[in-house]
Amino acid sequence: MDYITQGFKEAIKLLISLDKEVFKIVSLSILVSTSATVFASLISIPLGVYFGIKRFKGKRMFSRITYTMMSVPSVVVGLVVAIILSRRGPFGQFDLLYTKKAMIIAQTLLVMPLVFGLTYGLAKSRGDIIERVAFTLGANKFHTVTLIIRELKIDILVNIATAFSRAISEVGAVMIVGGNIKGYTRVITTTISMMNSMGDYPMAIALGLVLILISFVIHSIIYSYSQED
Amino acid sequence: MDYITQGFKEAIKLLISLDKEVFKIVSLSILVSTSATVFASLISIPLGVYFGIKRFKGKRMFSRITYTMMSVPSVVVGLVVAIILSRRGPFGQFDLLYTKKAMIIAQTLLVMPLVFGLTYGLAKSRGDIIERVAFTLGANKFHTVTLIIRELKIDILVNIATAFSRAISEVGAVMIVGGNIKGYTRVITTTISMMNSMGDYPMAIALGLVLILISFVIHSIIYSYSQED
Amino acid sequence: TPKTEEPVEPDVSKDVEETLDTPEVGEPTEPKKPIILSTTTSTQDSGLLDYLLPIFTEETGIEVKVIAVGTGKALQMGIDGEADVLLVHAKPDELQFVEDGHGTKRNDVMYNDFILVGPMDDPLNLKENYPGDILEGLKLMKENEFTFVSRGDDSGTHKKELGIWKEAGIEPAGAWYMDAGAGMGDVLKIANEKQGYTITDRATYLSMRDVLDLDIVTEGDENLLNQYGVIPVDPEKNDNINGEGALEFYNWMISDHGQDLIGGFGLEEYGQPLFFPNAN
Amino acid sequence: MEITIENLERYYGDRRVLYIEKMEIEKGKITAITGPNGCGKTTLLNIIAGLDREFSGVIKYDGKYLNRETVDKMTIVFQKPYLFRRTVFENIEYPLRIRGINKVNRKPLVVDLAKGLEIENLMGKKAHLLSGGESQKVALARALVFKPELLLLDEPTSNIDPDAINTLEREILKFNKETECTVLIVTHNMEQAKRLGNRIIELSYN
Amino acid sequence: MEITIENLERYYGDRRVLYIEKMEIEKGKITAITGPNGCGKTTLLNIIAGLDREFSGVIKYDGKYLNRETVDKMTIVFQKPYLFRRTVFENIEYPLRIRGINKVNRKPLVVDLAKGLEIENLMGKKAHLLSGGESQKVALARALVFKPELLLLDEPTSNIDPDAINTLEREILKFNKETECTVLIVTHNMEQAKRLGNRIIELSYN
Ligand SMILES: Nc1ncnc2c1ncn2[C@@H]1O[C@H](COP(=O)(O)OP(=O)(O)OP(=O)(O)O)[C@@H](O)[C@H]1O
Ligand SMILES: Nc1ncnc2c1ncn2[C@@H]1O[C@H](COP(=O)(O)OP(=O)(O)OP(=O)(O)O)[C@@H](O)[C@H]1O
Ligand SMILES: [Mg+2]
Ligand SMILES: [Mg+2]
Repeated sequence: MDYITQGFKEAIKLLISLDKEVFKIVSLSILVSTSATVFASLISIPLGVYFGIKRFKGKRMFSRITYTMMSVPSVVVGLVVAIILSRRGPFGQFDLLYTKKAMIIAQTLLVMPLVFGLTYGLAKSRGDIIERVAFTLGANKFHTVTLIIRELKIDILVNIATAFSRAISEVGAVMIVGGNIKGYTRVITTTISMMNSMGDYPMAIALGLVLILISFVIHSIIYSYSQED
Repeated sequence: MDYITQGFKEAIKLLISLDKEVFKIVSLSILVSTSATVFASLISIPLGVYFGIKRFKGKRMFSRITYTMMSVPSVVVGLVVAIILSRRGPFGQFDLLYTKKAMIIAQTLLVMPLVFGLTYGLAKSRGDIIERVAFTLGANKFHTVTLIIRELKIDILVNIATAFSRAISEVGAVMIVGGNIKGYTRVITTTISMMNSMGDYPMAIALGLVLILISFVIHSIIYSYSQED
Repeated sequence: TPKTEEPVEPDVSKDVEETLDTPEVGEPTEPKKPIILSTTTSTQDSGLLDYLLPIFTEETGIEVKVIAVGTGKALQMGIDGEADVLLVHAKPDELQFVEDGHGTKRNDVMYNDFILVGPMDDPLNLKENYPGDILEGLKLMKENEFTFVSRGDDSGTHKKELGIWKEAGIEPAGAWYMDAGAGMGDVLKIANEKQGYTITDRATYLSMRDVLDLDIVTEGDENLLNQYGVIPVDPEKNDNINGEGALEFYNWMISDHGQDLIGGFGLEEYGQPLFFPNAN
Repeated sequence: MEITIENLERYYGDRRVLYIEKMEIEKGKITAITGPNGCGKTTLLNIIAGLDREFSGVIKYDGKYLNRETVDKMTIVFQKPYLFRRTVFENIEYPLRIRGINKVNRKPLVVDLAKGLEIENLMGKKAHLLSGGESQKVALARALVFKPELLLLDEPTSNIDPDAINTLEREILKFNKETECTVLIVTHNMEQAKRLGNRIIELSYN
Repeated sequence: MEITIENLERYYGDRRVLYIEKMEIEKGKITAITGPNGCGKTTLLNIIAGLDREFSGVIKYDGKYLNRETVDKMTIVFQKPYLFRRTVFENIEYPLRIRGINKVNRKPLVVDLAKGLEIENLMGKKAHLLSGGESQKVALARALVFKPELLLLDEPTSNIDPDAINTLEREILKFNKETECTVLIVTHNMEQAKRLGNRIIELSYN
């Protein structure tokens, strides 16, 4: 039980000490998850809106598959990316496995369906009326998609925050493709999971708290931005 | 690369063979995640609606914390539950650690904030008008909450599906509190992660596909139900 | 293959007074309270436990729940009273564990051996120059600053590896020394991708050989032997500990019968034993 | 129910959108409110209904401040009605159901009202798919069914066809007479204000 | 734009909500459509606007089937207008912006129109917070600004106050005259239909 209080104390110590190694781990976590979220959003948001408002045959089936893909386990994504990037795999010559780039690729693939699915669902339920209005005012597909993104800005921002949180808190994919190599690919969650298997509970909880804090800051930024509206 | 095709083949074989051990693993996964989702939903949906429509001081702060809690990493939840249920912990006498019950408890705690947050956000953005109408018709708090749940039924169902998917695809919490004990607490994701460390890729991918299939079935059921409306 | 003696004839007189009516082989008994065995991933991943435990359960009526973790965590679980019995490999720590009163006693059970594996083309030519001398190999590694992947997870294997570096008089550090903080299988895969060297237990390497482009470079050195011990956790720690079951497991593992079974494991699949029984 | 308003002010940001120094709404009478777009009519109705509490000033209902009982006895029909995603019957029945009136007794009340407003043919339809005018009629029915003592109507016939307007006005008058309910109706139609109102109040910009 | 309709049918489930054997809408004229609630007026307008394609029958625009160019040249003002979550100015300017008209040229067009409809005072406000009548005026302005050749209006003055109705009608007439735009207006107000319509079509239930 006192692990938890001890964890709090350690967390505060960690944050104050600005220990170089911890700093490296935390900043790598942020770097990897931010890059992945940005790449995934750039691709998935316009596509999600586009397919959300588009009427086409088999849209029901498409919806089901979309929602299913949102929950592909991170270990599976990690595994597939690892196989593709490994020396024996098709992209073996780039020597990407167990690097930061591999982690960004894996997390991008992990959150792409999430961002797509969330945007798709949003556009499907609330984009319809906007699309109708845009259509009657003479907007083409491109205008319509950008209009809907602007109109649903707040909800889309919340979705992006959700994706970021998913990325930074997942361990399966980064562990498999990153390998938790000290100084290279060690991020918060892989450290937590290592600390846990080493029985160092207070440190694991401390890092967990740091992670929650990062999430909180991101949500606060987005939330205060959305309040301006 | 052919791991992936091999994985497909293995997956089909697995599903056809109805191997007793695999069957046990899959059914335990479903049991644990379904129970957790049901418990979490029973608690979090009414509360989420209630707080979503309630006006109170500090609601902004409350929102930020809520959204943050939605993304608490599963390893942290697992760790905290493990500490509390451990023999030395406050609930030690019940001997719950490394049992199915512990896994259900951990996953319930993991998805409770998720269901709460999703319902809260939904009620906040779309429950307002319903609450106003209910208020003017003389509804009390209880009537209002049940009315909103009924009106937003479809979206709430989708949220429940999301929570189930999160539960069944996470590995951090079940690994720590369940321990991946063969025949007792071994579920799909802990098996995948073990297979991956053992280098048994085709089997890991096969189980990943089984997991995706389960998610697909759940989403299809909910989707077809929501279409009746 | 490592140079090892035949499995030692166990001394029957040992521990007789503590052997609680060990049942005859094959005679099923009433189910008893299960025990929690905390052990290292290598015993689980090699398949040893899948092979041994069903036999143990059938013979004693005690079910065994295995929690496979690093040795560090396994010992911690013992200290916390979360496990009933431990099967681990970090002898100095184990002795300390018993001395501190966390365990009632400890006995050697078996050993396996570690090997140094590296790229197929063996860039340091260790296989040619030092096929049986790990210390010289590590010195060369350090001189050339050649990539070496370490478990770095406080596991028994990690502790063993650090012990060997110390023996060689080297402080391993620098960009060439990768601290992976991961399990054995993962570390082998990392070494494979980075085309570096690593120290691994033979069982894990053999079971993953097909997916790796790594070869055995050094083996058979005294320093590479890896001793496993069994320790029943002090039953006084809390009311939930199954002290009797733990003792029964302890005795079974070091009994002739248990030792024979251990010695026979892996013969069929790999043509060589993976663990060498040596209870005394 | 009698309503007295004093020094009522409502701001949105810096802009005062409503100011009423003094207003009395007589019990049991129909008061019509008119005024140009954006003068604050909807704002006033929302405030009286208890939906908007960010005003300053004093409003009293039968001499008392707003309380739970008052809320139970009054209702409002919005300018843009919101109907539940259920059948029209279930929509109209809802206020009775939450008041614990049992099923057998609910039905005749709903059916009677539907006859009066000539919407029997809509009863089985999903309410959220109705046309603009149909929705307004159903929203009115849902408000009348539990016999409130104060009825607030925000342009309730704006999308209704001329024949149906006659029907609705007749029903509103009948309801007012039978139950002695106080009615406050916002309308842009001066003819309608004159036909229905015992008194007409004209709001203007503040 | 001239519109010819033949054998138009629209079903919701089993129910036929609209049937028009033949109808011609004359080019450059204002046609008023009236009819009881639920007779299918909104349905008809949505179909002509190209928003609802699940009908059977033939509709031609200047003798041709609906195509991208036709869509660009017509617009509809909904019964319940939807305005973008931006300022009123940005709402009205939107159709010009997507047509690639540059900023300098857009402004006078928007300002002129706002003057005509007497909504200059609303220009800087957030459109989604406007009152019912204000929204309708802005929606009309947004429709007129790009000078469509076919204008479909679904009860555009239902929430507008009497003075403003005069203003709006005057502007609609002026617009029709100046641009020779074809106008189709649905209204429940027979007086308005007579004031505006070169021709009045009365729909009835099917
Ligand atoms: N949430 C809001 N934020 C800012 N301004 C608002 C908000 N709601 C209403 N307003 C403004 O307050 C004024 C009064 O609005 P209200 O809806 O009460 O007008 P109204 O008299 O009902 O008009 P109408 O006849 O058009 O329905 C309007 O100018 C409107 O733009
Ligand atoms: N999505 C829908 N599903 C089922 N029925 C519908 C749907 N939309 C409209 N209807 C029905 O079709 C009929 C015609 O509707 P429409 O909106 O065209 O009427 P309208 O003539 O515009 O009426 P109003 O004057 O009240 O606006 C109505 O009875 C309505 O209930
Ligand atoms: Mg109004
Ligand atoms: Mg209509």
